[in-house]
Amino acid sequence: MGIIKKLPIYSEKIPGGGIVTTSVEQILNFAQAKSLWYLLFGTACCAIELMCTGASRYDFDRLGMIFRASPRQSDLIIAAGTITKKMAPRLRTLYDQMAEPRYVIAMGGCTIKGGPFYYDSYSVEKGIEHIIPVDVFIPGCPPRPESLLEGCLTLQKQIQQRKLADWQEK
Amino acid sequence: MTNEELKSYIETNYTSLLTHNEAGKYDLLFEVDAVNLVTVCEKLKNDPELLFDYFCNLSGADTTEKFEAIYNLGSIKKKIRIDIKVVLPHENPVIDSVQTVWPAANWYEREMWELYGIHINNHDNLTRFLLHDEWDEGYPMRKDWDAPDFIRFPDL
Amino acid sequence: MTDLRTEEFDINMGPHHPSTHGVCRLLLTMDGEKVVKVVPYIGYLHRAIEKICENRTYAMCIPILDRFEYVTAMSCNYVFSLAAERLSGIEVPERAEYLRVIMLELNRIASHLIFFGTTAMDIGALTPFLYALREREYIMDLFEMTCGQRLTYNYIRVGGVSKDIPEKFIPQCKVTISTITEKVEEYKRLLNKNPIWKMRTIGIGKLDADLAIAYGVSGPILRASGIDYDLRRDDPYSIYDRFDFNIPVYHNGDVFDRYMLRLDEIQESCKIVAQALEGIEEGPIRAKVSPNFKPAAGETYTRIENSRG
Amino acid sequence: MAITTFTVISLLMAGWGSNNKYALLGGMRSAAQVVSYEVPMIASILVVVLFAGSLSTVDIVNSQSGNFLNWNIFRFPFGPLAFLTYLIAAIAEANRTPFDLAEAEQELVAGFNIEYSGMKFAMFFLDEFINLFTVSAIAVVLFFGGWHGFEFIPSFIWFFVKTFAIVFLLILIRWTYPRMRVDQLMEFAWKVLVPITFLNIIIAAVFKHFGWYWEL
Repeated sequence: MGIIKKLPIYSEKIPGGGIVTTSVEQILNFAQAKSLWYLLFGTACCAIELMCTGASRYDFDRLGMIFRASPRQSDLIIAAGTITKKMAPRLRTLYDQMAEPRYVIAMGGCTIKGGPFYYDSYSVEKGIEHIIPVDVFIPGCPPRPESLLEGCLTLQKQIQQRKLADWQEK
Repeated sequence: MTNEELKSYIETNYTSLLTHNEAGKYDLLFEVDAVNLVTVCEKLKNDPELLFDYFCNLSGADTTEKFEAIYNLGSIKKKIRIDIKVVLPHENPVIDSVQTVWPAANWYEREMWELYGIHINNHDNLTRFLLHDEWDEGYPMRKDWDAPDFIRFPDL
Repeated sequence: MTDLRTEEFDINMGPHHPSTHGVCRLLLTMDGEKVVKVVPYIGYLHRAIEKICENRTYAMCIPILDRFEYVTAMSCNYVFSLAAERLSGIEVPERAEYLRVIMLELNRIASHLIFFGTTAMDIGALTPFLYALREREYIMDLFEMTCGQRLTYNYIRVGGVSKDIPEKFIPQCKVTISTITEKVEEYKRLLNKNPIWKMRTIGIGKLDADLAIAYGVSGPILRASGIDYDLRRDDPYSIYDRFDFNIPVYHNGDVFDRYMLRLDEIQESCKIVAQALEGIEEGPIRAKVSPNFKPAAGETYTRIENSRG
Repeated sequence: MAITTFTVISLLMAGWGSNNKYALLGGMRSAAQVVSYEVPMIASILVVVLFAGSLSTVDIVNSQSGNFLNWNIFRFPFGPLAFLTYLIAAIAEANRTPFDLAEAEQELVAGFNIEYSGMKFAMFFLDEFINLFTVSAIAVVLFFGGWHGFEFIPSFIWFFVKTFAIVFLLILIRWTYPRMRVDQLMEFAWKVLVPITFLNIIIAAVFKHFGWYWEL
């Protein structure tokens, strides 16, 4: 990615270089948005809904989303289910192992803010936002498969609006 | 065997060991002294009339003055069930392990040790397994336990 | 070859591993490809539900218990309501009992379908997973039309159920159960004669009867080990004594038997639901229970037959 | 054929080099698997070679020219048998289910390529599909008359149609069948496949010797 990262710096300087940047940007964003491979990370109730979304009726694959088991090979964590304090360091490790650019979807109330029930629990992490940065939140307990699909489409839109210049910062 | 028959059978054969407790609804609830627990359990398991070979559950309770450990036992052949309660003092609660009688008790006892702080004698693997490794905030299931993010509701 | 020096090594399986489905960690000691020793570590999903329930009212506890066992949430609702009802002696209306049985059995089918799909997926076949979840969606439709939720229902309350079934529930439910009964035959055709499936399941994970009892194993796993023990029949609760159904028992206690037993149980559950749909009558669905209801003092411990044991 | 054997080394090195126990197991498994399935695969190819009398693919295809009943797959009884053994060995060679033990998703997470990401992973993944395509193409050349077909369709189209039909078959198998265990896999290779293929060679030799086959 070294060349692509530096591309905007050089191409902006030559006349007409902006076109190159924009088209490269578009191609890369298109490629990323349409083949989001997600990490199979389900801990609780939401994992069952995640399974349903991946199965026959809702069919995740048509969005170009296939699950991978290894964090090295996935672009997206769908944190489905309650993250307990015991699980939180593992989630962080998995996130660190993923290759850039990486995205996180927080699925369900528990991952957003400790859930509708576990706000006073001693062992549940109140939201995963202070463990890993989150791109899309999907509320619900558990969210319906449709809302998960909607969340993924939102993430794809976000990705397609990214600029090459943003890549340098990350 | 109906509940009445079971009650009269136990009251005649286990007079000094088990005392009937009226608090139990639907099921029979008996109380036993902590010192007698393992002998009573062995007898219950091997009694040909009862054959309590099936360990359903072990639960703990904190009544602020005492701890209670409740053993739910069942018999597969006789299709009967019974609850046994052990009352423990609030200071230094210690109970004998029944895992020599039913191996299934192993994890329940570990859980009780971890969440209530009831020490289990003769347990082979008393290690932390539910709470996370750096836990040092005491025993969470006790009634007097408090933590910053624990919101105690007013009594409704 | 025998004096070749081999070394055992430890491998850490989980808490994030594609085949754990839920979170537990197994520390495996391996001798080449053979697992010699397993040390389980649990507690990655310990959410302190008991402590939370300690300072809620009884009505507030029911939705939390949905999350307790999310594959068969109905039975968690039910067992709690049953305990509360037994404590305070609430009479549940007739129609509510029927509705409860229908929902419990439908939920059992849904849970067994998840078992079927994921087991086959872990062994490597993806088709059964897609098939099973396809049929499960029909049941989810029924639940959704009744209580508006797909997974966590909060349907069975203390004293009855929360909502009555809509008009089109009964015809659609009949269609669903007849479809599922047929599809189970299809599943059996798909896997029972498959030599690879047989190689992977027959004789694997044997649990004999004595060991199963000693470790307090319950539910389908106990019955697959050859012990004919089902609380629906042996310690009847609700109105299960009115229905005519068999309890499948298998004797080898290996993976194949557990799988067969669960498929058989799906068909038995379909039978129960069909009978309940015939027997259901109009009437009230809930006894009068105040929202701040507190049962009479006392203790009770209820046991029901859940799909996962 | 020789080149597919080389993949073993890369798999083994990839598994070993990533310093991960899952990857190491995956690498070891795939090495054992590819090496042992090499034998039945080559033995089933030998049947065809015996018939064509040449190792050259052009000669093999030309020996099946003419009527489609001349294809090796229709030369009973050894033709279909050789195809079957070849197909099984080829699936194992290409690491597809039911023999995808090297990257068994539910057992070894992702097997030998667990620690690879980005372009390196893409290479592994593409390799898998190229391998799939190659074994199908070889199957077409050996058993389905290569580029021969009816006159009015160009020969290269025939070749690709047949190849993709076999790729489709392999993908169908991949999503339907459960996975075998590693010891069963090795047992199957050495105790079932190898004897069958060698027996097949003998049968084919006998048939060839006595001329019990048709040439339309």
